[in-house]
Amino acid sequence: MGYVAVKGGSDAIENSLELVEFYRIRNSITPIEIEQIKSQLRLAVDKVMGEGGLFTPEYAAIALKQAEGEVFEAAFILRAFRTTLQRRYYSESINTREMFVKRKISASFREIPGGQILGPTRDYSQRIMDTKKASESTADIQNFLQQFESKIDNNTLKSIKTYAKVIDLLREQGLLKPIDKKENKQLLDITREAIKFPAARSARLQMLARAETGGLMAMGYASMRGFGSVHPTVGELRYGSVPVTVKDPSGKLRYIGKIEVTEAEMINGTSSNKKSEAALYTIGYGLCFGQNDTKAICMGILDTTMRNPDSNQPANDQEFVLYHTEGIESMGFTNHLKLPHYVTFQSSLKNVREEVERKKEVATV
Amino acid sequence: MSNTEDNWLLKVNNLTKIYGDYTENSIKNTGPKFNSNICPETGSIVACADINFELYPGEVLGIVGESGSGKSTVVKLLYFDMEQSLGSAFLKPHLDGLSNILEESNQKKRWIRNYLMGMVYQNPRDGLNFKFSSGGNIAEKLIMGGNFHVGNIRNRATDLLEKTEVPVLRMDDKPASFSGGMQQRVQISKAIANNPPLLFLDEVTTGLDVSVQAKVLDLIRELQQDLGIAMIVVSHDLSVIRMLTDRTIVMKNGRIVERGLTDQILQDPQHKYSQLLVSSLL
Amino acid sequence: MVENNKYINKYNFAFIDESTKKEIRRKLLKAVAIPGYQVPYSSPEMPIARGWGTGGLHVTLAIIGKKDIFKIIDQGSDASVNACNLRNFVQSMTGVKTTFDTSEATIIQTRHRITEEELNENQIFVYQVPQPEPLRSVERYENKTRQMHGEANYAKMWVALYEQFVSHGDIMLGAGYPVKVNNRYIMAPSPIPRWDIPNLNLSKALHLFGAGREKRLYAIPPFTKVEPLEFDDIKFHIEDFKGSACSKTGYKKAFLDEMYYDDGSTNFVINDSNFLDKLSEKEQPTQHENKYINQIAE
Amino acid sequence: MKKEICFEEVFDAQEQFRIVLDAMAHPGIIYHLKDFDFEAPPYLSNASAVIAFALLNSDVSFHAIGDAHISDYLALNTGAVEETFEKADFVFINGNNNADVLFKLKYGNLSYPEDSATVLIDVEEISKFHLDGITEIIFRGPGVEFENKVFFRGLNSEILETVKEINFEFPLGIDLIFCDKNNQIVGLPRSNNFDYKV
Repeated sequence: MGYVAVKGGSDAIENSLELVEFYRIRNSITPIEIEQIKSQLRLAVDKVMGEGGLFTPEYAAIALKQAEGEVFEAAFILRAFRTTLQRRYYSESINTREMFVKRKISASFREIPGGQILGPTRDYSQRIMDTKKASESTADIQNFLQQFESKIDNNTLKSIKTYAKVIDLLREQGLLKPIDKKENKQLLDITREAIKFPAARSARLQMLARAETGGLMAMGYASMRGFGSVHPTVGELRYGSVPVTVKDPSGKLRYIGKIEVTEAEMINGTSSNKKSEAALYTIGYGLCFGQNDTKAICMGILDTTMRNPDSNQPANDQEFVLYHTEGIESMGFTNHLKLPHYVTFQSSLKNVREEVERKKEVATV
Repeated sequence: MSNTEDNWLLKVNNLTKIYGDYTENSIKNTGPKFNSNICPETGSIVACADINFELYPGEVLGIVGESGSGKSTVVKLLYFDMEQSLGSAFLKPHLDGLSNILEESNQKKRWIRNYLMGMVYQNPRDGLNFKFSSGGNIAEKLIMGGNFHVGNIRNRATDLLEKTEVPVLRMDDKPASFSGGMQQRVQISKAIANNPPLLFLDEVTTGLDVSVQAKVLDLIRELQQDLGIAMIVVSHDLSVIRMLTDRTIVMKNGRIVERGLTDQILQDPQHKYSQLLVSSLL
Repeated sequence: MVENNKYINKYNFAFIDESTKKEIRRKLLKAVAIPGYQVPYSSPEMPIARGWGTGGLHVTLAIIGKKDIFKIIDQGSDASVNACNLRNFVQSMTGVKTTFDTSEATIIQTRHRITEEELNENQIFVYQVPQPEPLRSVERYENKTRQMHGEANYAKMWVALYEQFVSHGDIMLGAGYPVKVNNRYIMAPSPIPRWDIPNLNLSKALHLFGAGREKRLYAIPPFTKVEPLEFDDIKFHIEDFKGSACSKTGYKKAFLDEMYYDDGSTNFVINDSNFLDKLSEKEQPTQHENKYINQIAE
Repeated sequence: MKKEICFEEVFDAQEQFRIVLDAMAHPGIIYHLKDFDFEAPPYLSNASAVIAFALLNSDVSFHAIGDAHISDYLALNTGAVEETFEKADFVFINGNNNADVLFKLKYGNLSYPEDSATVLIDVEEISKFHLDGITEIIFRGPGVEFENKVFFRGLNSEILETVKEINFEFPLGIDLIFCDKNNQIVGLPRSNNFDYKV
């Protein structure tokens, strides 16, 4: 049977892939431009980059096109692509205080340094179906852009500076709890070694940054709603671009480009263990690629919950949170159930049939 | 057996457990003299310090004190449930008592626990796995002691349950459905399953009805007489100590304040705190 | 594939970059030095989904060279769709020769079976492992199972077997029956049927296990004692086909697939596709020596 | 010191690794590594250098006893970081070295026993055949069918005694690869229950 049967399997795969291609394009033969995906499906691209763990709008857009818009699948393609790239340098830490801010809000103060900047957000849009989008024309787009760009004053744009952070204000006033001396501050790289538990915070945050947004939201929401005890205040949520630098072999810092990130700093009240100490605030931190408020906020919540281990609360349980919000892994394993399992099933079938026999014998005795 | 200097079973030197950051002064500035076990400088808690004693084969030693005196800490340290801050302990059957058992690897500690020790906790949930049947709980100890024959395991479990007066019919039931007294009996069965030379009993009758208490104490006394196991009995209750033990250590604020033959301590307590304890018993 | 110079479209030999290969190779050496122990590794993403054989691929791609001859099976078959897919991937990334012939292969990757034909000392057998932790069913936390392995504290596992016997009259573990390696570690042999378990014992080949999603590698060196967990009086046993024979060859001493047909009839066929081929062609492949198979009447 | 160019990072690394893997999986069987035209410092065998090139990179650390040139050479060619004995992942020693240094090496912990040193020991000669005045190791354990006997010239037997002591509590321990001047290697993983005779 060897060759013929194997040929059958290979043919089946080939035919299936051909069908995939057919379904992708059969009803609309105008190819979507990568540029269009990058620009008009910006948030999907951001999500794919975040979960794919690679900042590359261009390749993320290709992945989205290839995956017919399935974000999980696209993120997976991007991750696999990432594996093939040599890591030549570790960048220096990005400094979000140097962010070119496009959006910056705080829920904890009415006025903050530099003011509240809504930036591009759908938060206050009314979610009314805009049927005009169905007939949007190139002319409509050009008109809008012309009118919008005429309002931009380049001098004002150039004069935009960086802003102090809300949590710096609290820290200066001594209201933030100092970092626990015993905390594991090792800087790990989860792409180079498997995570070990209890995991250092650096590893936890890296896992969260690549985790699936929906998974993080389920856990973060559960913790706020009642299966946990966190209800933080948004200290600051920022979205914008930050410069990335690496050290060259001579030790000199080199600017290599900008990435866009969303950063959340969530303020939590805390109780103190000792009577002599005041109850100070702690900060839960979230940072992810692109614009993704939900993900950054949920990261901030889960950063806090995981620092307070409690196996009775799902969100406070490191292993539970980190293993199960990893989208690529959970998607793969869920789907592996479709693979044939007839050998394993046969093995269990033998046990069950034997037990049925045994129980019958007992009954007749 | 004579209790000469050399034939001790267990020897404990300077056993100390401190929670939190501590300095040399933490031990100096705590204890009965200060009526506190909290270090005024660092806020660390000295659960027990400077604990020295020997236990002889077949002997029953009582540790008595109020809650927070550190008496449970001592047995938990010796059973490796927590890690000591300072001190050492030697057990004769392990390498002829030449090696500090507290510094052994976890792999070896596990062996010592399985073969040489038993523990009965105040709360049966600490000593029993409520997801397993009571027979399964006894099996756990037997398996860890190298017994891999299900028939023998079930025979031995039957013997133990009979000895501890637990209905054998309930061997395959989970202990969650048992009364508190019966759970304690299962726990005792498990603890003595491998005939260990040393058994720790930590407030085993606390929380039981008085009538049940008496039965459990009788059982322990019988087992001790039948099997000759050396025991350390931790209790806040002097009547338990009186009934079970040969010698007694009195603890307060993490220190030993008095030690001696149980009868002597009960009749003629020397330390003020012991006197208070004894008078409350009368 | 259309050449497109703007975007990267070239891959390293065996897909994985050299520094990750080195990492996997170092971990494999440690795995071999500590038989049955699960070594954590980076487990980079592959273009194959998690749970679909990434761990096996990591191992294969880290060890494979141009001279190797590669065979891959899934459920015992060279023809399974997933085996075809992974074979194509490995072949296109390395250009190595592939084979269906068990005895010809130098590296055999598998999901859920050991070949019926005996392995030799020049072969490496690579397993795709979905759940490397044999203790997961009794302890959910990785942190704790690690400690249990560290202290050889396997009581919970044994009691679970004891309890299965008490309530079901037998140990009810099916595929992936846990084994003890070299008298020390309890190990998940991957979901191979119990039929295959005895063939791990004192095998001439090197067995390497890759669990990609769980990021663990482990190994059984050649000539290593591997025993299924069993009590002195409640013994491990393999799947009992009750004297059934393969409908194509009449052979009884091989793991059989149970087939159901449209007309309501059922019969059995040898599961291992290459073994079946060889028997059908009147060849006589050597089978693993094991007492369980020997007991089956011709 | 020049960077070596004759070791090909994809295919040589793969081929030589496979031989090392075989050696580790078959303790007490002699394997041959390829002879490269290296300009390695004296006191570092070709075989040790090959293993270093095949396995080391900037993700791991090493320590080499003796000649500072060896460290420079390994750092230059592999990118691995030089570390103290206590922290090194790979340790290069000579069979005539004092055995005491081995006590400093990391031997893992019960949860992560693999976090331990791999030791490459350069000896004069490895042989299947008995020669007078040299050390014989009898290998037993995983990877060995019955027992394997190998003779070593230029191997201080105290090293073996020390390894026995360090590897006493399995799974804790260190793993060794003996390398000789003729590109021969023999693996001695911690799982091996060896004896030796002088």
